[in-house]
Amino acid sequence: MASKVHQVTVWARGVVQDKEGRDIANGLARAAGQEGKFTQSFDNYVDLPDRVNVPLRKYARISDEEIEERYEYENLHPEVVIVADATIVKGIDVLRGMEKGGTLVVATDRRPEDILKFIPNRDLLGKIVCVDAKAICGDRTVDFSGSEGGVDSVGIGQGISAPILGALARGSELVKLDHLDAVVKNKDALHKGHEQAVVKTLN
Amino acid sequence: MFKIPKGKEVPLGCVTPAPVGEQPMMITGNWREFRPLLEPEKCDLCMNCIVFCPDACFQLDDAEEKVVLNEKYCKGCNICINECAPGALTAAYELDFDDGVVRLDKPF
Amino acid sequence: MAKEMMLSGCASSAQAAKMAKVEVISSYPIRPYTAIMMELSKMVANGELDAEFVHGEGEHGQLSIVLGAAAAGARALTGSSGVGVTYAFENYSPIAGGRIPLQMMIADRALDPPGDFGSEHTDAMSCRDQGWLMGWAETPQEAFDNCLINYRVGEDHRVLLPQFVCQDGYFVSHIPGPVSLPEQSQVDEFLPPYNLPHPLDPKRPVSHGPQIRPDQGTIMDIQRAQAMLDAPAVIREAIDDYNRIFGRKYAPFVEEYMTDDAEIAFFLMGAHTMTARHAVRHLRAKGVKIGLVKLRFVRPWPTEEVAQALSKFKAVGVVETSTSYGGAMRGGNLLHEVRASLYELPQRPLTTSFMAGLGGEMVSLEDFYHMTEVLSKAVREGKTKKTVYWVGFEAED
Amino acid sequence: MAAAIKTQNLAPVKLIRNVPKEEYYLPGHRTCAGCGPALQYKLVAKAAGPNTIFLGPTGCMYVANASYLCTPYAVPWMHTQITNGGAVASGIEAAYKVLLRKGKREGEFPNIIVMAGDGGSVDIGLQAMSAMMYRGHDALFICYDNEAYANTGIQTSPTTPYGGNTTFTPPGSAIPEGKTLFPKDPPQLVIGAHPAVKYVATASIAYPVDLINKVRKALNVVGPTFLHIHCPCPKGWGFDEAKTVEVARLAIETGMWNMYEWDNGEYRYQFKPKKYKPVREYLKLQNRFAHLSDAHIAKLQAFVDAKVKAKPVPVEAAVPKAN
Repeated sequence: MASKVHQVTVWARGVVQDKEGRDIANGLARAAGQEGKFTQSFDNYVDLPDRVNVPLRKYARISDEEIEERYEYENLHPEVVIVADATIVKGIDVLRGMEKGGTLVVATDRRPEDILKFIPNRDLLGKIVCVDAKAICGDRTVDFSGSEGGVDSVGIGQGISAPILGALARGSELVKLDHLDAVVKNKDALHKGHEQAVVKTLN
Repeated sequence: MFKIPKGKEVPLGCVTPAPVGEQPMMITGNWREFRPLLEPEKCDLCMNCIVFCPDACFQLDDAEEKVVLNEKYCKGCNICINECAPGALTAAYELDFDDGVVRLDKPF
Repeated sequence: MAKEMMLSGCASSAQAAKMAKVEVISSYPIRPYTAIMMELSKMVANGELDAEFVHGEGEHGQLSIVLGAAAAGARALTGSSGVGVTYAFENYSPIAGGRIPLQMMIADRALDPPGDFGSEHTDAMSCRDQGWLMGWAETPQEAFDNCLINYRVGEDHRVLLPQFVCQDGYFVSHIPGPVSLPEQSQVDEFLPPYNLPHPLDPKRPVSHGPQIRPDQGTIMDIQRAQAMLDAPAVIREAIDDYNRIFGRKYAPFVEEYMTDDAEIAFFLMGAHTMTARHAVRHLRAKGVKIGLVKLRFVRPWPTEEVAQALSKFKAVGVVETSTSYGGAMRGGNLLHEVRASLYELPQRPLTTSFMAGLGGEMVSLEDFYHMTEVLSKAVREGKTKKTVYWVGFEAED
Repeated sequence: MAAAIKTQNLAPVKLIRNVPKEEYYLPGHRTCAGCGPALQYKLVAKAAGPNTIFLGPTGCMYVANASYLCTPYAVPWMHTQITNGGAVASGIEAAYKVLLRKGKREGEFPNIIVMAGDGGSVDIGLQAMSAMMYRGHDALFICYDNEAYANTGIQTSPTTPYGGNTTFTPPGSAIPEGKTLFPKDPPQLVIGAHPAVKYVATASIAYPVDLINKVRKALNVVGPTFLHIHCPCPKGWGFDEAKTVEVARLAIETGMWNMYEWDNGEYRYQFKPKKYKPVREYLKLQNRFAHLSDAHIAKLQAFVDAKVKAKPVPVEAAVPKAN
């Protein structure tokens, strides 16, 4: 039996957050790789080509052993869900497929309670992390070089993905801040996101 | 002979019936970060919002006295706000409203 | 009363299309199929045939035009040869997948390089896996008949598939043979009017061909696969009706000639079957126990009929007029399918492939006698020396 | 032989409040928020009305509209390959001619409209489009121009402006301006060589009443017609999706886009500014031009200056009119 593959799903807005969403998945996978984990990160193929504002999914997977089923379309059972634009929680069941006790990270200026009221299946959550990423570094880098399997020529974590990754490190054991620090470009925003994240434990 | 799993069906030759009024299998209201909000007293029925909406989300009501937004499909591009001649439309953050978006399992 | 005429395959095909009352025709010139369109354009010009004749801007355009026409609800016909067939390739899958049952007549021709206008089956055979019905005619008469039979089968709502109706370029397409032209009333009895279940009509709006998810792709493939599974029964019905109405004696899939007590047999399709028939007859007169099996449909491939027909022989020579460079048999395409058909049999005949008639080279009686020697030797020795013989070009047998 | 079957006379619209209310391009499609091509589709469908068949060569207006078994078309629609919109339209037109003639289909001859992107019209689709026009089929071919292959992730097309940054023409140290070529001119391609074509026009989503009237004029003509419609693309051009119409308007005000009709040999211009704004004002709204130096902008300005000053060729002299 292969060891557990930890699935992380990122929800972001098409085009305006396509690269930032991908940066979150790539940044997480690359940072986890720094501590010797087996990782992969990929775009949801069916969500592409992405259109301005469309909700789209980026995926990361982390495992202690080699990931055997690499060629899949979706993360069916995410244990961490990251929402790069908070309004997505209103229109999508972002926790779909999550087992009880999962973590939700939301980029928002609202409090965890204000977000939870939009999530009918919130009892699945063990933890919610909110971070006002836009206030820390709200830039949304739009660049197509890394899309469709291309090689990103800008670098990871220049904009809003940096504070979101910092918040993730506060709310999850899957990745450590030090390792993110080695990967993310905007280190100041990364650390601010880590510091300013509001973590609320549920259940 | 073959067993087609639910949710994977495709009609013969991939020919589908034309939708009537709207395409309810592709609800796009959840694309919206900011919704256009109308101040009716400022509206002079210039019709720009109706004509310039790429998603045909604005219509006149039956009495043809005011414009009505179809929130189920509005993607929040806000062209309407940019084009509104009397400035009767403003952008309102979607999380400030409890309703107005159809919640979906998947993006489509 | 039926009318007897001497017609080339091109001319007989055009006559069949006229009697099928095709409504939209798209043309583009390439030898040797061109005369089909020359004949049809005359019929349209002089009012014999009420159809729209559209000059395509190339074979890709031709197929696109008839796709639009057939999707709108008109019986449509096009045709081509050689590199024209392959230039249109993009369209074959969308037409079959969209279940638009139009017809394409192919007078086959070798592919380039360089320009060789001789007959070869490779052009159409390269397109055989797209979900089209496909078969070859041996004579101008069979070319005529196959047009009507294929329209009937392809347009049947249990099938709804487009049709490659093929004939050997020059040999069948250009050399006149006797053709019995039936009465229009006979054709009308056999072939009902075109009735697409989902035409483009503003009174009944539909969308043709929206995108699907990758996990729905298999379903589209299954639809085409199912149509091919359902087609044989429809073909049998159509052939029975055809034989009854027109007084012919076609077998639906494989025709046997002098196979009673035969030990060896040729397996082939199209024009060269005729020469092979005469070779078999002469060889029989000399006491050689030889027969012939002719294939009428390459798609759907009649697996059981082929297995049943060939199982009784000790050795079978598959006469190939197509190429499959680097394929499992290093020869043509037919032997792959013949061997696959025989695989489940407890007793399999020896099989070998004769590459013959490529690039349009003629295949003579002598060639068939030579092939017979190879097969007889294989029977004597209990094995074939080679899987593939390039007839006339082997340094030693 | 075939009698003209079309008798329709779609009336022009005077004011924006007379724009027909009925929608035939419905809400519920996966085009970008603020999509220019989607807006023109909506307006064209309104103008054409219910007796219409749309053909959708591959491109955004196929893939984004007809995603995952959902389509927004209330009238018949068919996907065509990116290569062959004009040819499939020709076949449909031929079918309707014969079906109506034989009494197998009843009613008015339908409006047959090909909705092709710039790639599907003047690049890979050029041969089929030109043949449809040459043969004189009664169909309207629309090139909705968003100046790139947008559906595949913004690659250069023949109508991408000089200096455009696309994923196939990225600016770099060796090629600082990105796209080095100047664009094809689709309406002039059509006007210059197709005697059967009687009506060609350019239009823009910035002027919807004008667009609707040009569509109706084109559909009232028996024979092939062509519209070239400017449709800004927020994703491909890199501007705020609320500004789609504003960018379209600015294109006309700077001379980057010219509005005219060619009606049986005669040119008529619309919305021609008395004084053109500098192209820089148009460029600065769009990320695809962010890398351009002053020298590049001057080169583009010179191209635009020459274009807006040029007198149209008296086409009657060059191409004889067909009957």
